[in-house]
This record gives sequence, structure tokens and C-alpha cells, in this order.
Amino acid sequence: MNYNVIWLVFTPLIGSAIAAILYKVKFLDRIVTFSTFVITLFLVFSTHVGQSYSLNLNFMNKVLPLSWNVTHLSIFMLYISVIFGTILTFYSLIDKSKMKGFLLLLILAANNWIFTTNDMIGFFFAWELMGWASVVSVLGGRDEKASRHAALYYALMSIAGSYSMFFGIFTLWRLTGSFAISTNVAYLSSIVGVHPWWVIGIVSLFFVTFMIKAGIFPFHTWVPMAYAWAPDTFTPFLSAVMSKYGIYGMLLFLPISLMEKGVPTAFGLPWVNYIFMWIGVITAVVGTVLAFFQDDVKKLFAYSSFSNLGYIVAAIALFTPVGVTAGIYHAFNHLLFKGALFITLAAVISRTGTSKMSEMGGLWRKMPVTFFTFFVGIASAAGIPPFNGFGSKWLVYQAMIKQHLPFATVMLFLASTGAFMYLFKAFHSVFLGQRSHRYDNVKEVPVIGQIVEYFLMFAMIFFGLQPGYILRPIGAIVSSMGLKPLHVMSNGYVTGMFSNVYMPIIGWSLAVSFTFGFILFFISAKHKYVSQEDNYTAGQLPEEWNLTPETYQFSWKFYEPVESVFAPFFKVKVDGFFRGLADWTVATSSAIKEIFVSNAQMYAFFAVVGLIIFVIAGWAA
Amino acid sequence: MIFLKLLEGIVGIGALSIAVGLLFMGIGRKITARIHRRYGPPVLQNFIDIFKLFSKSSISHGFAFDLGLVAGVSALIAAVVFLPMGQINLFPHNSSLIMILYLMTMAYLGMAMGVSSSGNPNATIGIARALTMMMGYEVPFAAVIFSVYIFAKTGSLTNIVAAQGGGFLNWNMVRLPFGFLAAEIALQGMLGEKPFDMAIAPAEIASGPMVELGGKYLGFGMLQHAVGIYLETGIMVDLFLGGASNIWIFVVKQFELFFIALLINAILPRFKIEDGVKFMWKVPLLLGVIQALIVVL
Amino acid sequence: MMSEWESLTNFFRGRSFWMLHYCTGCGAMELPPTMTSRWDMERFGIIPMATPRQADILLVTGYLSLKSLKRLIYTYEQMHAPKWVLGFGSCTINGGVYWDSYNVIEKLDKYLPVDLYIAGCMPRPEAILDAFKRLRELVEKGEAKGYEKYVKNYDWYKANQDRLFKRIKPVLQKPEEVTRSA
Amino acid sequence: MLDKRIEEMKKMGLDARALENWQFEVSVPRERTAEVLSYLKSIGFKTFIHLACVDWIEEQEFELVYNLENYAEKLQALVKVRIPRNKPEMETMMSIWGLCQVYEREIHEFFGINFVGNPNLKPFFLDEWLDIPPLRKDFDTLAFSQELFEFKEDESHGIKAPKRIEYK
Repeated sequence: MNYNVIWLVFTPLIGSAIAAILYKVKFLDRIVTFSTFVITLFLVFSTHVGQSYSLNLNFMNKVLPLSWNVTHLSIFMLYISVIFGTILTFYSLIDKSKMKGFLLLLILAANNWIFTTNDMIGFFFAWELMGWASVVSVLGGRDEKASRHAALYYALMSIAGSYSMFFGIFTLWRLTGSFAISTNVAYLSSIVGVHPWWVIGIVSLFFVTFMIKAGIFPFHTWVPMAYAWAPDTFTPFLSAVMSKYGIYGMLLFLPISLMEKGVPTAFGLPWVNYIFMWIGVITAVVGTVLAFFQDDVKKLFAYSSFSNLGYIVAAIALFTPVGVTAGIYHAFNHLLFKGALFITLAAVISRTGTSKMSEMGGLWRKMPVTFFTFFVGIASAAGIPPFNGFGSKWLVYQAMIKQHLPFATVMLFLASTGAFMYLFKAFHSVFLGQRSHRYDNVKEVPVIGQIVEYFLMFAMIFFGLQPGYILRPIGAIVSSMGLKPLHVMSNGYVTGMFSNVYMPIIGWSLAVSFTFGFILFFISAKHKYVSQEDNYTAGQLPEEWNLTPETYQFSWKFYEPVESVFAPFFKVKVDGFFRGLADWTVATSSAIKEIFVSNAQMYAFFAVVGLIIFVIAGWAA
Repeated sequence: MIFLKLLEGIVGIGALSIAVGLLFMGIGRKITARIHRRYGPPVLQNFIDIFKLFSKSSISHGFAFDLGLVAGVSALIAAVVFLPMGQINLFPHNSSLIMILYLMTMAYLGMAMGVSSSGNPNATIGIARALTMMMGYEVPFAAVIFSVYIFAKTGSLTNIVAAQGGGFLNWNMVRLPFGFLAAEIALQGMLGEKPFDMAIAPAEIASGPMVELGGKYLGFGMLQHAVGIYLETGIMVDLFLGGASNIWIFVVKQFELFFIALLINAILPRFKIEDGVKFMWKVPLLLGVIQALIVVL
Repeated sequence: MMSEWESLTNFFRGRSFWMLHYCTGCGAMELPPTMTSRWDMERFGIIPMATPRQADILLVTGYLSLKSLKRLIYTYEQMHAPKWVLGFGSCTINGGVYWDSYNVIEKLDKYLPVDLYIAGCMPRPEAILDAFKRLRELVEKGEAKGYEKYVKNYDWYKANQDRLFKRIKPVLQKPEEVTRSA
Repeated sequence: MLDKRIEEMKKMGLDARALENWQFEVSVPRERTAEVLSYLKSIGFKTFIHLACVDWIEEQEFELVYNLENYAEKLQALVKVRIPRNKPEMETMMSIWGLCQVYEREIHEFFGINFVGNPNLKPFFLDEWLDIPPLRKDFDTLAFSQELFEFKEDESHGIKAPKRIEYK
């Protein structure tokens, strides 16, 4: 019996209660949130693999067994989520958005519960808690109407997911009589050879939920809306941490290794895994393509998140040692760089008051720390070697090539190159180019924000150069799933199957060559600094040409040629499918409502019929 | 130890790649001139140009401008260090092709950051075109390198070179002919030669990314092009022409590839960007996919 | 006297002229043959550039109206030192056929420091190549210092330019006196 | 066809005559310009090519020449309007051809003719022009040029000041 596991859940709940009382005073609310995160962090530090706790709840003469069990995976997820949450709440001390601390603490409680629980009842409760707290958190963005719409959409998708999971849980309970996740997974993997269709059906029920939460194609439609219209400080948490719950859930169920049980295969993979892998690849490509054309910078990075989760799904769907390692590693890297990017965006938006890229530009002189954090962030996201994103992308490719899947790999490579493109678009439109005179008085974020940015910058470079600190715990996770983990030679190595990369040497190489570059720069002829107005204008005089920074900034329709390349694909809209479904539901519901409301006798008739069916069904059962 | 080796490597290989790259550019100008029935500049013209540029005063638009242009050259040289070139192979256990490709991306990101921070829309349009074209040629190139990965069962350039040992018939150029063709076309785009030179269209967008560069900044841009030629042709030599036993043969093989690119460059006009991308996704990608299919099945 | 370093740099500068051709005048016609295979100016290291930032030489091909002179001065000031101006054709020397025009300047030298003139209307490509050769000699001897002259005598140049561009009263003080009789 | 058109013009009481076998001119009083132009437009002279102005300084008059083209019949019409030099005013023809706006702006700049109803008569080609309009005959360009550009004789370079050529 280890009580600190259960304290992991209760501490944030208590903190949440206090913060809810104080929430009118914003600063106190934020202080309580931050300190609760710090306390939770210490609790996480004292949590170890193998700790467990169980509790039997008596509920209407039924015993509800609740149990907690800390696995390698859960401790890893706990660490990364709580540490990131602490950084984010530290940043939120200076933040002006309408994020509510007590809701974040509720999500933290759910977060800890999801990652440690071993029973599906607790999992479901925590999932619902997390879902609703995040739905309410999405409210209160800068544009109230839009964020209400986004929250509604998100809530509907969450509900659909919850139903699906609820159905799955009770089907399993009916079959095994147990709510424990490990028991059920073991049961499923024991029958998968005999009844593959049942297993696939039941597992799909869970996976729909996870895919909705992670925002995987075709359930991604809520992602851009919710990410874009959530409060600016909440979006980092939404993207960095909350999208990983779905991945965590998938990792729980993936050990039903369909591999050796005689399931038909496609290209060396069980065909279910194969299809799932392609879903991941399509997610990556669709997210990338859609990200090209966004004008709202948060929406662009929302699509970017969606695309990166495609990478993760594609990797873990292979369920090979490299694949799972790459998937979890990419989940970590994505958490780090996307968290950093969204925090810098929150800083920029708090200073400029807009998230439209066409209205920003040239902020790098005014916000240098934010600029460099963003630069390191996009370098990581593009997978440039000395920063953190490289190792995981590279492992993903290796995992795919190992399975002889060249097409999927090429598609992922396309997504990666495309990622470089849209990241540069955001980089240019926000920080580079001409600065409008509106932003002449913009200042750098306050000191706390700068500390957070420096810290994240350092983390991205450190984990890029020393990937072993992450790959070792991932190795433990992989071996706990019954796979052979990758060999980690030392902290600097990313060990692959095709070749190794020793990251520090890249860092040193860059350091030396940059030194020589700057020596050459400083010994050659002198330069002088000029303002942005002194610019090549084909000889035209700026003042006679009515030239303003806004008109001389190129950020509108940045990738117009690409648009014409991808034009045929834009005709298909997933969103339209869901909208059509919603319209159909509304129409059907109102028709049914008509039946019930129009006539009292009719209503009574239906009630009686229903009752009779109910009684007969009960009697028959 | 590693540090000293790197120091040596970067000074030596940096100087080598710059010298070879500039020489290639000079020879390229001469050959292009001869194709146009002109006399052409001296072969060492580009060295003169570089010297002149670095001795010329210039303007800068701020620290990001400086950093970006320096990064354009430095990151490329940092990548060249890992390339096996004949007997010069400093880090044989650390020559993953994908790593080199992604390290090259850093140079392009640096360059893009530098020229865009100048605030000139022509530069940004050029960068947007270059990135679009990059998406075009990297996809067929990725298809090719993944088929080579599967074929050679290794991703390290050192091992790929080793696997091609033992004569002309073992070269990947002969064994993977479709892949080689696709990679050749992708190389044309990578080098930014015609018909894929929309990024630096001088008449439309005032030479694109280079619009605000002058003096040493333009010098850095030129050095980046030189090292880029060296690195990209070098990768192709290691991938398809079986590497080389010493650096001279290596350079000669690089020149062969560059020569083909030059001949195409000298006689073709420019694609539109979307047509360039579509072409890349039709012909070379099809060839690459055929090659991948042959390798996998 | 020039130092060794300076004469070395001048030697290289003289062999790598990058040229921005300001083609509002009719002289633009003479440049394509100079660039292409008949006369091939690239063999002297001379190539046309797209923007003033990259160029060493400003080649002014022909007449300059007041409006284009304004742009020319802006372009010249955007170039990086060392830079040279070549006046091409008679129009830049004394106005050429536009000697009495109210809107075409007569002596370019008053507004920008011209290092070398190419006389003629039009000068042949041979003349252009000869001019580049002469300019190279001047640069190597360290005599082509127009850009330094411009900085040193900026007040004079600026006053001349402002006389054209910042007029506050009519040029012909009493129009009725100079009016030609009917 | 040319004769037919000239006849039509004459029928309207206007003075018309052929210049070439594809071109005729017609002199119009100022008040009837709009009427004649719209009539010509309606009978096929749809294209407005050019608006020119001639300074008849001896007669103290400006002559505006509206140059119209009929591509179907391959005919050109020059509609000539004379206005007094001391009161240079004319109605704008923008309602017939919107294009006139630009030409009228040019004529305004170079001859100082005020086009009533044209909203945009600000300076066009000339920057900072403060003298009398330059294409009037009484404007001495050589004096102007020598005054503004200060062309002095330069013995050291052997440059002689240009001599005035009198047209007689």
C-alpha cells in the first residue's frame, strides 16, 4: 500500500478547491496553481515503478474495485507531464489570458489518475474529468464567440468518444467480469487468435476515443478550433500534454500483439496495424498540407500538432522495438518543442494582441529571447540535428524502413519537408520581415517569461545533445511491453538499426564551424547596420510610393503555388462529413421530438410500448 | 581528441570544399560560356569574386541577418565533415545519410532566417519558392535513399560506399538505375540549376534571397553555394558512384555529376514553381517508386 | 601611396566588376551584344547584377530625366563602397540631343561622381569594353575614387541635387522677360 | 466611306476635310465638342487614341485635337477644337471615354489647360514644377535649362556652351 500514489490524485483536487475559492483574484489563483504543481512534482519524484494501491468502493451494494499501479510508462508520462505543467504554470504567473487555474488542477488530477490507474472505472472517471475540465478551459479565449463554438465542438467529440469507451468497458466487463486493465488486455490477447474480429471490434471502441482525444485523422476536426480559440496559456498544455493521453491509451492496448497469433498480414505487418499505420501517415500528411494555408498562427501550430501525432501513431502502430521507442520518443520531443512554441506564441500574442500572421512581422528586434526560443523550437520541430526533434524523426524513418514500407516513409518525409515549410512561414510572418509601426513599443516578455523561455531553450538543446537521458527510460518501457529495447551506448548516442548518430559530435562540429564562420565574418571588411526602411525597392523612393512596413511585408498567401498543387485535395472536407452528420442528427431528433411533443396520447402510447419491450427484454434475460 | 580532430577536419575539409566548390563554379561558368559560344571568364574567376566581396563594405539588417548568413556556410561545412570522401573519412561511425540531409536543412534555415530578417519581400518570395521546390525534390530523393537503405541494409554512407566495393558493376548506379535517374533529376533541383532555379530568378524577383546581400554577405551566400555543390554532389558520389579510393578520384566523380547538371542548365529555361513541383512528383517520383518496388519485392 | 594590401585588393576588384545597368536611356540597346557571344564581357569578369547591393559599377545608359535622376541617386546611395559610376553616351556628358530640354539633366557629374565617361551617340560595344579596361587601369592605380569624392564633397553634390529636387520658386524669375516674341 | 463620313459631318454644319485617304479632320466649336464626339462614337469611331494640343501663339489660341479611330472602316478622325489662349478652359470628355482623364491630366500639366469636371488634375510627369507649363510656345526651354542645370563653358574639357538655333 503506497499512499503517495493516491495523493497524486488528491493533492491537485485539494489545490483545485482552494484555487476555485480564490479564482476571482487572478494572481492568487495562479500562485495556488503553481504551488500545487510544485507539490505534485515532489510527489512524482517520490513515486517509483511498482507502487500500487487499491480500494474497494461500496456503491449500491456493488463493489467497485479501484486500483492504482505505477508502471514504467506511467512514471515516464507522469514526469514529463507534471514537469511541463509546472513550467507552464510558472509562466502563467505573468500571463493575462483568461485561463482558470483550478480547471488546470482538475486536469492535473485526472492526468495523474489516468497515468496511474489500473482499473477501467477509474480510467473512465478520470477521462471524463479531464475531458470536461478541458472543455470548460477552452472557453474564455480572446474571441468569446469563437471559443464557445470551439468548446461546443470539442465537447461533442468528447462525448462521442466517451460513449464509445463506455460501451467498450462494459463489453469487456461482461466478458471477463473484471475492470482491471491488465486482466482485460491479457484476456484479449489470449483470444485474439481465435476471435480476431471480436478483439478488433472491442479494441476499436477504445481506439476511437483515443483517436478523438489525440486528434487523429479523421477525428481531427476539433483540434484546430479548440487549439486556436483556447486561452493562449492553456493551448500549450492542450497540445503538449493532453494530446498524449490518446497515445498513452493506445500504448496500453497495443501489447495485444496481433503479430504472432496467425492474423493475416500485409507487408510484414498484421493488416490492422498496417491500416492503423497508414492512418498515422495520412494524419501526418493532411496536417502538414492544411498547415500551409493558415493565417492564424495558433491554428497553424494546431495542424502541426495534429501532423506530429500522425508520426507518433505511425511509429507505434508498427509495434516493433524501434517503432515504439520512436513513438514514445517523438511524443516526448513533441511535448517539449510544441510546448515551447506555444508558450512563445502566448508571449507574442500577449504583447501584440493578435494571432493573425498577416498582422505581425519583424518582432525579432523587440523580443530577442522569444525569437531565439522560437527559432530553436522550429529547428527542433523540423528535426534539425543538434536540437531534440531529430532523433525521434530519424528513429521513425528507421522503424518504417525496417518494415520495408518505402511509400509510407516517403509520405512521412514529405510531411517532414512540409513541416519545415510551414514552420518557416510562421517564423517569417511573426518574427522576421518588416515590423509594423504599431509594434514600435512592444517589449520583451517579463522576466519570469524569459526564465521559462531560457529553460525551454536549454532543454531542447540538452535533450538534443544527450538523447540517452530519454532513451534509457523509454528502453525500460519497451522491455516492460515485452519487446527488446534498443541498446543505448551512452547518453550521446541515438542508436539506430541502420546507423548510429553521436549527437555531441554534431554539436561540437557546429560550434567549431560557427566559430570559424564568425572569425571570417569579423576579419573581413566592415559592415554597418541600417534600419528596415533602407531596403531595396527597385530604385523607387519609399516616401513617394506610399511604402509602409505593412505593404512591404510578404506574408499573405505565402505558399500560393503549393495551393495549386494541392488544389484537387481541398475539395474533400472531413469537417463537412461531421457537419452533415450533425445536421442529420438535428433533423432526426426534431422529427422524433415532433412525435413525442405533438400529442400526449402518442407520447403515452410510446411510453407503454417502451415499457413492454423493456419488461420482455428483462424477462428474457 | 574528438575536438582536435574536428578542428583539423573543419579547417581542412572546409577549405577543401570551398576551394573545390568555387573551382566547380568557375569551370561551370566557362563551360556554360562555351556552350553559348562565348569565350567565358577565367577558371579562377570565382576566387577573384570571393576575394573582392570579402574586401567590400556592406550593410546589415541586424544580428539575425549576420547569424543567418554565417549559419548558411557554417552548418554546411559542419555537415561536410561527416561525408566520406575517398580516404578522408573522419567519423566513419557517424555518417548517417539522413543526419547529413537534416544538418543541411539547418544551413537553409539559417540562410532563410538571415535574408528574411532584412524585411525585403523579394527575399521572402525567393525563400518561399526555394522551400516549395525543396518539397518537390526531397520527396523523390527520399524515395531513392530509402530504396538504397533497404538495398544496402545500412544507412551509414561509409557502409553504403563499402557495399559498392569491387568494381563498376557493383555501383548503385548500375544496380539501381531508376533510382539513379530520379536522384539525378532531384540533384538538378537541389543544386538550384535550371530548369529549377525559380528561387533566384533575377528578372522577376531581383535574384530572390540575395536581394539585400552585398559585400561579405553575398560572399557568404556564394560560399554556401560552393559548399552546397560539393556536399550534394559528394552525397551522390557516395550513394551511386561507389565512393572513391582517394580524394582526387572523388572530386573527378563529383565533377562528372556536376557536368551533367551544367549541360542541362545551359540549355533549358525555367519552370513555373507549381509546374516544377508537379514535374518532380511525376517523373522522378515515379522512377523512385519503381526502384523502391524493385528493391522491396 | 597605396599599401601592398590595397594594391592587391584593387587588383582583384579590377578583375571582378559587377555591374548594375540603369537602363532608362536608349543605351540599353548596346548592352545585350556586349553581354552575349559577340563581344562577351564576362571574359573580363563583368556580369550584370540584379540589385544595387550586389553591384560595383553603376552604368548609366543615356539621358536622365529629373524623375529618373532621383531614383538613380537613391540607387547609388544603396550601393556599397567601393563603387564606380560610368556615364554612357553623350547625354550624360552634356545632355546630348536633349541639350535644351527642360526636363533632362545635362551634366551627370554635378549630381553623382562619374569616374569615366563613354562618349558617343551611341558608343559601340567596343567602346564599352574599352571603358571597362580603362576603369580597371584606374582602379588598379587607385585613381578611381569617385565614391570617396562623393562622401568628401557631399555638401556640394547635395546642394546640386537639391537645386533640382527642392525647388521653391520658379526657375525663370520673370517669365515675361524671356518670353520669345510672337 | 471617307466621303460619306465627311458628308455627314458637313450635314451637321461642321467644317470637315480629308487629309489622307484614311484620315479626315473636323473643326468643332467648343460648345459642340461633346455632341460631335458622342455622335462619332455612335457611328463607329469607338477608339479614343490620343488627345493632343497645339499652341497657336500668333492667333492666341490653343487647339485641342481629339484623335479617334474606326477600326471597322479603317478611318481616323481628328476632331479639332480651338479655345482662347488667355482663358484656357475646356469641358472634360470623361463621360464619353473614361480614358480621357489621363490625357487631360497630361495636357493640363504641359499646357495649363483647365479641364472642368476632371477630378484628378494633379502633377503627372513633372516633379516640383513651378514655372509656366513647359510646352507652351512662350516658355523658353534653353534659358530654363541653362538656368536650372547651370551649364557653363568648360575650357579644360573643351566643352562649348550650346548656341541657340532660331527657327525662322
